[in-house]
Amino acid sequence: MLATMGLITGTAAGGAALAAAPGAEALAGAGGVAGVSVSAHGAPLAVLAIALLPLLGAALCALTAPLRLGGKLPAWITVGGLAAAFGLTVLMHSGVSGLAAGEALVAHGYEWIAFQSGAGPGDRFVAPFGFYLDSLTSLWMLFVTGLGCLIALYASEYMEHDVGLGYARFFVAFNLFVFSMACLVMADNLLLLFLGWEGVGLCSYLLIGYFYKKPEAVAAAKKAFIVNRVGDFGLLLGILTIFGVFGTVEYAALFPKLAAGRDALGEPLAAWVGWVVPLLLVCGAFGKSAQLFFYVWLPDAMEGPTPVSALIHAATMVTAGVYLIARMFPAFTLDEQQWVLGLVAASGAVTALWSATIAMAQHDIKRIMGYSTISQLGYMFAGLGVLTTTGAAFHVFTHAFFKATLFLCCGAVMHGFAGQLDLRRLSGVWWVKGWGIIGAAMLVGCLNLAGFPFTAGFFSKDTILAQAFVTPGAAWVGWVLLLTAGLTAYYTFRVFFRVFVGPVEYHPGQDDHGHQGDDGHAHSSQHGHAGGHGHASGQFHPHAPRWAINSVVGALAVLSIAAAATYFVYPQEHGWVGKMVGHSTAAFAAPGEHHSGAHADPHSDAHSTDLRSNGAAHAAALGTFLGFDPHAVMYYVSALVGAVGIGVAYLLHGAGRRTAATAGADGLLRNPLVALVHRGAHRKWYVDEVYHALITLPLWVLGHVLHLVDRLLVDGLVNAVGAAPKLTGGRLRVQQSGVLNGYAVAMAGGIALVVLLVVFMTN
Amino acid sequence: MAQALAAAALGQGAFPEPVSGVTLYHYLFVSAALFALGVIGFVTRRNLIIMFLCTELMFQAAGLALIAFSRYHLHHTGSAFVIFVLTVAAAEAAMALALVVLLFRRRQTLDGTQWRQLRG
Amino acid sequence: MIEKIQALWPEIALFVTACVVMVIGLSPSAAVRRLCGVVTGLGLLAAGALAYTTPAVNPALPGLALYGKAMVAGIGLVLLLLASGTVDREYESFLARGGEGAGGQGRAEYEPLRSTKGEFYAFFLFSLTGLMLTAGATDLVWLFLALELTSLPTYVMVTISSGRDRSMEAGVKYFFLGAMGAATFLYGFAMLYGGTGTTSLGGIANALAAQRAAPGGQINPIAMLGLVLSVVGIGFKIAAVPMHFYTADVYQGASPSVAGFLAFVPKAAGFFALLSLCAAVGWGPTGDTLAEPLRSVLWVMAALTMTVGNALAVVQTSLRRVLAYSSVAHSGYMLVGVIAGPGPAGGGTLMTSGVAAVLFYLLAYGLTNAGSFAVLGCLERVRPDGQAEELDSIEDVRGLCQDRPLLGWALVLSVMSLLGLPPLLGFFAKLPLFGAGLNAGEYALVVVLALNSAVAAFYYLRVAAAAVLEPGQVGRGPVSVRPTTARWRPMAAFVSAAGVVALAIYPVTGWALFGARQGADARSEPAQRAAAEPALPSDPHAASVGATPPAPAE
Amino acid sequence: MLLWLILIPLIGAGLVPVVAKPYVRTVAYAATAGPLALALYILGSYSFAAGAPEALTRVARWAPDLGLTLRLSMDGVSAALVALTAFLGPLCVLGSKTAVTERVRTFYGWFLVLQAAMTGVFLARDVVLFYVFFEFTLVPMFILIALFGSANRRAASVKFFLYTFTGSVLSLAGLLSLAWYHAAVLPPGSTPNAGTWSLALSDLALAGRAMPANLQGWVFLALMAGFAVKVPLFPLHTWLPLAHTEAPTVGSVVLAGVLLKLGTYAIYTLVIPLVPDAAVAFAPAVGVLSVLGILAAGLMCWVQTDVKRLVAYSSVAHLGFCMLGMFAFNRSGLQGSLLYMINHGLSTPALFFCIGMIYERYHTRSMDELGGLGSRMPAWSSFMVFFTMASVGLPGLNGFVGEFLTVKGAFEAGALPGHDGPRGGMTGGVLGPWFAAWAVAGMIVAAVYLLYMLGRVVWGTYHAPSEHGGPHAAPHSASHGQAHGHGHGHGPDEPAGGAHTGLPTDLSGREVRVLVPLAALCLLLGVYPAPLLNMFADSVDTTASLMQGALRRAEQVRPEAPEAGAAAQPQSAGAGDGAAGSGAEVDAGEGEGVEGRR
Repeated sequence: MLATMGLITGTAAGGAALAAAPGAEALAGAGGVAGVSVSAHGAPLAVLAIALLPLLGAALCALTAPLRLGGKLPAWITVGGLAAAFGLTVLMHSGVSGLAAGEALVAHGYEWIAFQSGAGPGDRFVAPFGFYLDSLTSLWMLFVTGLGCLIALYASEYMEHDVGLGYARFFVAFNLFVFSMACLVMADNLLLLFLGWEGVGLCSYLLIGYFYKKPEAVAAAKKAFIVNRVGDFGLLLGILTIFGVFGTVEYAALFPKLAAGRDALGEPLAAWVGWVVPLLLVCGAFGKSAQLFFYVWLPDAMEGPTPVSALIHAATMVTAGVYLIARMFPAFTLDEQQWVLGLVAASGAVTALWSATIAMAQHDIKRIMGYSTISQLGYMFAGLGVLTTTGAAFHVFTHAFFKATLFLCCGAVMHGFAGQLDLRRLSGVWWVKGWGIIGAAMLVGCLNLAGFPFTAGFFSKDTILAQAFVTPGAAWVGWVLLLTAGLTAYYTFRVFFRVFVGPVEYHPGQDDHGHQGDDGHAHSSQHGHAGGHGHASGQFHPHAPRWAINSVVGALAVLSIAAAATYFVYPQEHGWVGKMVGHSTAAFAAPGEHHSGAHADPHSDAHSTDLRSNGAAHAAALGTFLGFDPHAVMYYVSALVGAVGIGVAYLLHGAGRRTAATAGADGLLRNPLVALVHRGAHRKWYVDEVYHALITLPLWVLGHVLHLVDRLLVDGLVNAVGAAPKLTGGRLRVQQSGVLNGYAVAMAGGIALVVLLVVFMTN
Repeated sequence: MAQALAAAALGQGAFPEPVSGVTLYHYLFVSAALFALGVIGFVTRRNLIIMFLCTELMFQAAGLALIAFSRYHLHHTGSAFVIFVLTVAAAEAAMALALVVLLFRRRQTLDGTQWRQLRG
Repeated sequence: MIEKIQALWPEIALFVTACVVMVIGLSPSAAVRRLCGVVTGLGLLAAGALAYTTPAVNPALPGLALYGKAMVAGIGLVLLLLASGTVDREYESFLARGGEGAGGQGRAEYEPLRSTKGEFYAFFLFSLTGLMLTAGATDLVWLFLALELTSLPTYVMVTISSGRDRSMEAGVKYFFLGAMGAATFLYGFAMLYGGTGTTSLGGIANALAAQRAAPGGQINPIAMLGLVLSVVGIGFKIAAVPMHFYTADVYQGASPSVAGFLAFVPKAAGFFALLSLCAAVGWGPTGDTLAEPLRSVLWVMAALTMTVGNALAVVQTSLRRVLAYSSVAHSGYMLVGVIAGPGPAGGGTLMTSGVAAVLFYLLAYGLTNAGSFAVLGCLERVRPDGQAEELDSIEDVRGLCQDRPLLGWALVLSVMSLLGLPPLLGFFAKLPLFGAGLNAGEYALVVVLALNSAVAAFYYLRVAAAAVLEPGQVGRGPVSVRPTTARWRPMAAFVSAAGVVALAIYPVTGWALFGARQGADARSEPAQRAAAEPALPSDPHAASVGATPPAPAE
Repeated sequence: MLLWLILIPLIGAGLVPVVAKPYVRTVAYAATAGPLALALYILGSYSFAAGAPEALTRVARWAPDLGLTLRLSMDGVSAALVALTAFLGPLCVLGSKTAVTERVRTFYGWFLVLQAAMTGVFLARDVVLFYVFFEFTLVPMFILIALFGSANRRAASVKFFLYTFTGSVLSLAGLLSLAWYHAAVLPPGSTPNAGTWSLALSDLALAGRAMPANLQGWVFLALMAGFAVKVPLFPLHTWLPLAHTEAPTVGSVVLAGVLLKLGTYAIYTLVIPLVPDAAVAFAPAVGVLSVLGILAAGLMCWVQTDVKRLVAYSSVAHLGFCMLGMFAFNRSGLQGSLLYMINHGLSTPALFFCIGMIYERYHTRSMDELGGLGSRMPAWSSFMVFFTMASVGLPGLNGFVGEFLTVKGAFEAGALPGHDGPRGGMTGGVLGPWFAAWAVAGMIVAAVYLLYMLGRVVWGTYHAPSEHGGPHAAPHSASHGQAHGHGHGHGPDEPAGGAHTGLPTDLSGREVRVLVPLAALCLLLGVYPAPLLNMFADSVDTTASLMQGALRRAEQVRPEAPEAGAAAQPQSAGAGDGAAGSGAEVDAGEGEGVEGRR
C-alpha cells in the first residue's frame, strides 16, 4: 500500500517515512493545489492524498491491532488524517473554484486497469486511478472530509467502550470509508467511481455489522450489502453500456460526447441510449440512496454504531446516489422526454411520503432518524427529478449537517443511557445535568429537519418544493412533498418533545452497545466504568457526554445553522451551492428558474451544456402553485405546513405529558382506524415481510430445489453413467456360468450370427 | 445354404469328368452338415468324450471340404492340408484322452458340466 | 529348401532347446534339473539373436516375421522368469528335504513320472516356437500348424500348472472350447482355400485382388465366408467376443504364471494370424478399408470385445479375473489397429499405421501383463486349511505398497500402464491405436475405444487403490500373504515395471517403436525409411529385447 | 531452464522417500521454493510482450515415431500460471505442517509430483506432452484425496479420477484427430508442416483452422468433453464439490488454485485456437451454461451448511465467469478470463486455507456446529473477511478486475441495437449484453452466499462442537468471558482444539505467514493488475484477432435473414433459456449489428 502511494505521489516521503508521511503529504499537497488552479487541465498528484491519507490511516489503524498499541491511538490517527485531508480539500476547493464553468482538473495517478481492448491503435480501455476535480467534486468532498473529521472526533469518545481490537477495527473501516467515498466522489472515471461505490458498501457492511454478536446487526449488514449489490447491478451494467456506446469510461472524454450526443464513432446516438443508460444508473443510485424498493436496508443499518449512522447512513454515503445522478446529469438529459427523471421525481416523492409515514409510528428514535433520512433522500431525488440539481445538492449539503447533528445527539443519548433509544422510556433529557449542549443541538437539528423558517433545511427544502410546482407535470410531486414536509415536522418534534423535554425520566437500555460480554471482550473492566452501565435502573446514572461529543455536536449544530448562510452568498447563482453545481456537469437551468424574481439568473443557461431545445419547450408550460409563482410563495406555504406539523406534535406529545411512556397521542390510538394505520406504519407496512416472501424465500427455495436437482438429477445422471458399466457387467456375468456347454452354446451362437451376417451381406 | 453359396461363388456346377455325377455342392453340403452336427453335438452333449468326438467331427468336416475343394481345383494342396489336419487331430485326440483320464480320476465322472467351480 | 530353413533358424533353435530341456528335465540329478530354466533362457536368447537373420517371407507384411520373432524372444524371457517354479515346487522341495513328510520313507528316490518340469519348459518353448512360426507364416497350412503348435502345449501347461482342481477345470474348458475354435478357423481356412484355390497367403492375396478387380468387384462369398470364419475362430486365440467366454475361468484356474503366458502367447499368435489374413485381403488399394463384410465383422467384434471385457472386469472381485477380462478388452483395442491397417503408402509414422500399433501394443501388453501376473505369482495366500495358493482376490493385494513396496509399486505401475495412464508404456501403446483408428476414418470406433479406456479406469483404479491406499497388513494381526518360493518371479515383476517406465522414456521408446514400425512396414523401402529417420539406431531387434535384460531362469 | 521448473519438484519427490523423516519437509520446501525462485527470475528477466521469448523455448526429441517431441515453451499466460503454481507450492508445504502428520513422505512426495505435472501442463507445446502432464495430475491428486481426505474421501477421489479421466480420454481422441487431419488430409504445402505427422501445437492450430466446420464441431465436442469437466462447466461439475469437501486442505488449495485452471488453460490454448469456428458456433451454448453455472451454483452455495462445500460450489460459479469471458472472444473477455484464473487461484485457495485452519482446530466444517469465530479468532476472521471480499469481487481486490473484464467482454461480444456495426467498446460476437446482465446478477448471488457464509462462520455468537472445542467450548458464562477478557489480542498461547492439535486459539505465526502472501497478492493485483495484463496482452491479441476472424466467417456463412428477425442463430438458441423473452429486442439488433464490423 505504501509502495502504491509512493508510486502515485512520486515523492520519497510516501515510500519511506511512515510516520512522517501524513504531514509531509499534506504540506506537499497544500503547495501543489494552491499553485495549480492556474493550470488548465492537469492537477497535481498531491490531490490524490485526499483519498490516500484516509487509506494510510486505515493501514496504520490496522497495524495498531497486531502491534497491541492500546488506547485511542486509532482515533487520533483518524482525526489527524482526516483533518489533513480536509485541509487539502479546502485547498483543492480554492483551486477548483477558480475554474470556468464546465472546466475541470484531472489528476492522473496511474492506470489502474488498462489494456488494448480492440484491434485498432486507439482501442484502449483505460480506467485510471485519477481524480476529476470540479466544483461538484469539491462540494461533496468538503463535507465528506469535514464531517468525517468531526465525527471521527465524536467517535473517539463514543467508541471508548471498545478500546482494544474493536476500536481499531472501527477506525480502520471508518478510514476506509472515507477513502472509498473520496474515490467515489473524485474519481475521473466510472470504474473508479464503482470502486468507491462498492468500497463504501463494504465499509457500510463492516460498520453496520460492527456489533457482530448481535444477530440483527449481522443480518442488517448483510442486507445492506446485498441490497446495494442489487443496485450495483444496474450501475455496472450502466457502465458497461456507456463503454459500449461511447467507448470510454473517463469523464474527460465522456462528457463532450454526451454533450454532443454522439457515440464513439461520432455518429448520433440511438434513441434507447437516452433512457437505458439513465435507467441503469438510477438503479445504482436507488440502491445506494435507499430509494423506493431499495430503502429497506437503511433502517436496519441503524444497528451500526451511531457515528457510523451519522456519517455513512445520513450525511455522506447515502447521498452518493444523488451525486451519481448529478455527476451523470448529461446522460439524463439525452432523451427528449426525460422520463427517467420523471421516474426519479415520482419515486423520490413516494419514498419521501412512504418513509415519513413509517417514521411517524416508530418508537426507536434512531430508526425514526433513519426513516427520516430516507424521506429526505426522497426529497433530493425529487429535486433531481424535477430538474433542480441545485436544489438537490443544496439539500444534500444542509441535510448532511443537520442530520449528522440529529444522529450524533441520538447517539449521545444512546451512549449515555446504556443503549436506550425507545422514546417511551426516555423523557426530559435536556434537563438532565450535563446534557444542555446536546439538547440545544437537538433542537437546532429538529428545526432544520422540520423546515422551520430561516434554517438551512428550510431553504433547501423550499428550493425543491418550489421547483416541483414549477416543472410541468410535476405538481403532484410538489403536493406530496408538501404533505411530507408536514409529516416530517410532526415526527421530528414528536421525538424532541418526548425525549428531550418534558418530565425527567429515564430507563437504561438493555445492553451496552450490543456487547453481550459472553466472549473475550470484557470491555467494562478496561476503562474504569465497571458498573457505570449497571443494568439495574435503580442505581443507573446517565453517562453525560464529555468534551469530544459535546464539542462536535455543538460545532455541527452551529454549522447546520450557518449552512443557511450559503444560500445568500451568490444570489445570482442560487447560492454558494448553486454556484458550485452550476459550474459542474450537473449544471442545468431548471425550467422557470429565470421567472423567479429572487433567483433570476440568465447566466445559468450559459452553463447548461446540453439543454438544447428542452428549455424552451418547458418554458411554454411552466406550472404554478395554485396560480401563484411557486418560488415566491413557497416560503410561506412550507413554513406554515412546518408550523402545523410542529404544533400537532406538541399537542399530541408535548402538552401535559406526565410520564415518559404516555402522551396525548395515546388517546388517538383508541380509534380503531387510527390504530390500524398505526400498526401498519409501525410494522413498516410489512415491506420486509413482503420482500422476504416474494424474493428471498423463493430464491432460497430455488436454491434448495437446485441443490436437490444437482444432487439427484445431475449427479444422479453422472452416477448412472458411472454405474452403467457395472450394470452391464452384472448382466453379462450371467453368461459366465462356468458351464462348459453354456460357453459352447454362446460361442456357437456367435459363430452362427457371424455366418448369417456374412450371408446376408454378400447376397 | 452351402449350395446356394457355392453356386453364386464358383459359377459352375460340376466336377471335372471322373465324378461328374456328384457336384461340389454335395460335398460342401455334407461338410457343412457334418460341421453343424459337430457343433450341435458339442453343445448338447455333456460327456467329455462325446464332446471331443464332436470336435473331431468338425475337424473332419473341414477335411472333407478341403478334399472336395482340392479335387475341384485340380491340385493337391487341399489334400496335403488334410494330412496335416489329421495329424493335428490325432495329437488333439491324444491330449483329449489324457485330459479326460485325468479328470475322470479326480471326479469319477465324465460329465463336463460338473466342472463349474470357476465362473462369474 | 535351404531358404525355407533360413527363415526358421529361431524356431529351430527353440525346438532343439525344447528337446534338450525335455531330456534334462528327467535327469535324476537335481542340479541338472535345475538347469532346465537356464537352458530355456539360453535357447530364447539364441532364438532372439537368430531372429535377426529372418528374411522377409511374407510379401504383404515383410517385417512381421522379424519383429514378431524378436519380440517373442524378448517377451519370452520375461515370461520365462514368470514361469519359473510353476511346476514341481513342492516335489522338488520334498526331494530336497530328503523325502521327509509326505513320502514317509527315509530317503526319497527321484521318480521321473512325478516330475513335470522338463515337460513344462519344453511345452513353454514349443508354444513359443509355434508363436514364432505364426509370425513367419506364408501359407494357410503353415498358419494352421503354427497356431495349433502354439495352443496345444498351453492346454497342457494350464492343466498341470497348479495340480489343483481349478487347474483341471481350466484345462478342460480351455481345451474343449479351444478345439471348437480351432475347428472353426480350420473350416474357415478350408473355405478360403476353396474360394481362392490356393493356400499360400500370397496366392490368396492375388486371387482376392483379382476377384475384386473383376467386374462386380466382389470377393467370392465362399472365400469371404472362409475369411470371416477364420477371423472368428482366431478370435478364440485372442479372446475376442464371441469366443471370449473361457478367458476368465482359465486365467483364474491356471497359476498366475501360466495365465500371464496365456494372456500373451496365444493372443500374439492370434494377432499375427489376423494380420497375415487381413494383409492377404488387403486394406484396400489406398490402404484405408478392409473388404466388407469382413470389416463389419471385425468392427463389431472390436467394439463388443472392449465393451464386454471392460464391463465384465468392472464387476469382478478376483484380480485374476479382472486381468483376464481386461485382456479381453485389450484384444478389442488391438482389433482397432487391425481394422485400421497399415495406413497410407509411405505414410509417415507409426501413428497412422494400425499394424504397427498392434505390434507395439502386443509388446507393451505382453511386458506389462507379465508384470501384473508376476506380482500375483510372487505371493501366495495361506488358506485356513494350511494350503497355500497364489494370489487371486483383490483383497489380497490390499496394502501391498506398504507391506512389500517393490512388488506393490510394480503392480501399481503395471496396472496403471494397462490403464494407459500417461506417461507409462501403455499410454504410448494406446496412442497409435487412436491415431490409426482416426486415420482409417473409424471415428465411432475411436470414441468407443476412448470411452472404454475410461471404463477400464473403474477396475484398474480399484486394484491400484487397494494396493496403494489401504493400510499395510503386516503388523496388524495374522498375515496370510507370503512370498512363494519361486525366486525368479519377482524379477519378472521388476523387469516389467522397469520396462513400463523405461520404454516411455526417450530414446527407448524410439527403438521399440521403430521396431514395431519396421515390423509393420508393408512396403519395404529401406532407403526411404533411412532418409526419413536418419538418427535412429540401426538395430531394431536390440530394441525390443534390449528392454528386457537377459536373465537366466532358476 | 523450463525443464528445471518441472525437474526440481520431481527430484524433490525422488528424494522424499529416501531422506530421513525430519528432513522430508525441508526437502519439500526446497523443491517448491526452487521453482518459485526460478519463476520469479523468469518473470523478472524476460519480457512476454512479444510472445514467448526465444530463450524460453525448448524442443527435444522424445519419440519421433509417434511424432512426440519434448516441446516446452513459456508465453505470458503460461508464465503467469506457472508462477501461480510455484507460488502456491511453498505455501502448501507451510500450511500443511500440522495438518499432515502421518504418511508424511507419501504426502509430500505426491504433492511434489503434482506440482511438477501441473507446471508441465502449462509449459507443454506438444499436445500429447500436454496430455501426458494433464492426465498425470490425476494420480497425485487422487492419492492426496484418497489418503489424506476426510470421511467420504474414497468415493470422492474415485469420482474425481473417473470423471475427469473419462472426459480427457475423449479429449485425447480430439487432439489426435487434429493431428491426423494435419498429417493425412491437409494438402502438403498448405501449412509449413502439412502432410507430416506432427503433434506440435503450432502445427495443429493451423490444421484445425483449415478443418471444415462440422468436423471442427466434433473435435470441439471431444476436446470439451475433457476440459469442460475439469473446469468444471455446469452441469459437469458434480465431482468438484465432493472432491473439495473431502480433500485435505492442501488438496483443495491445489485443486481450486491450479487444477481447475488446467481446464480453462486447456480451453484457452487447445480449444479456441485450434477449432475457432466450432468455438464460435458453440459459444452461445457455452455462454448459457456458464451463466447457468454462475446463477445455479450460486444459489446452491446459499443452501449449503458445509462451509467447504460452499466454497467449492462457489468455484463452479466463479469459473463460469472465466468461461463466459473466454467465449466472448474479445480482448476484454480473454484478458478478464486469464486474469480471473490467476485471481481465483489466489482468493479461493486462501479461503480453503482459512477453512482448513478451522478444521484443524474444531474438526468440523458444518456451519450449524461452528460459528461466530470473530470473537475467538480475530486475526483469522480478518483474513476470512478479506478473502471473502476478494471472492465477492470487491473493487480494489483482485477478484473484481477479472470479473469486471469478463463481464465486460461478454457484454461487448454482441451489438447494441440501433447501431449498425460495433460502437466504441463493442466488438461483436455471439454473446452480448444479456449474457452480461445475467452474469452481473450472478455477482449479486455471490454476495448473498458469501455474506451468508461470513454471517454464519465469522459473525454471530461463538459456538463450536463441544467435544472438540477445547477449553473455550466451556459454557459461555459471564465469568468465563471475564476470565478471558484480555485473551483477545494474545490468544496464541491458548490451545483451542485440545492438546491433540497443539494449535493456538487464533492463528499461529506460521498460519499468518501462509495467508499474508496471498493477501498481499490479492491486494496488489486488485490495485495494480497491469503487470499481468501486459503479460497476457500478446497472447490475447493473437487469440482475439483469430477469433474475430472466425466470427466474421461465421457471419458470412450465416444466412442473410430479411429483417430484424436476423437474430444470430446461436444467439437466439443460446439466449433461449431465460433471456429470450425480454431479450428479443436486443437480439434482433445484434443480428444486424455484427455484420458490418471493422
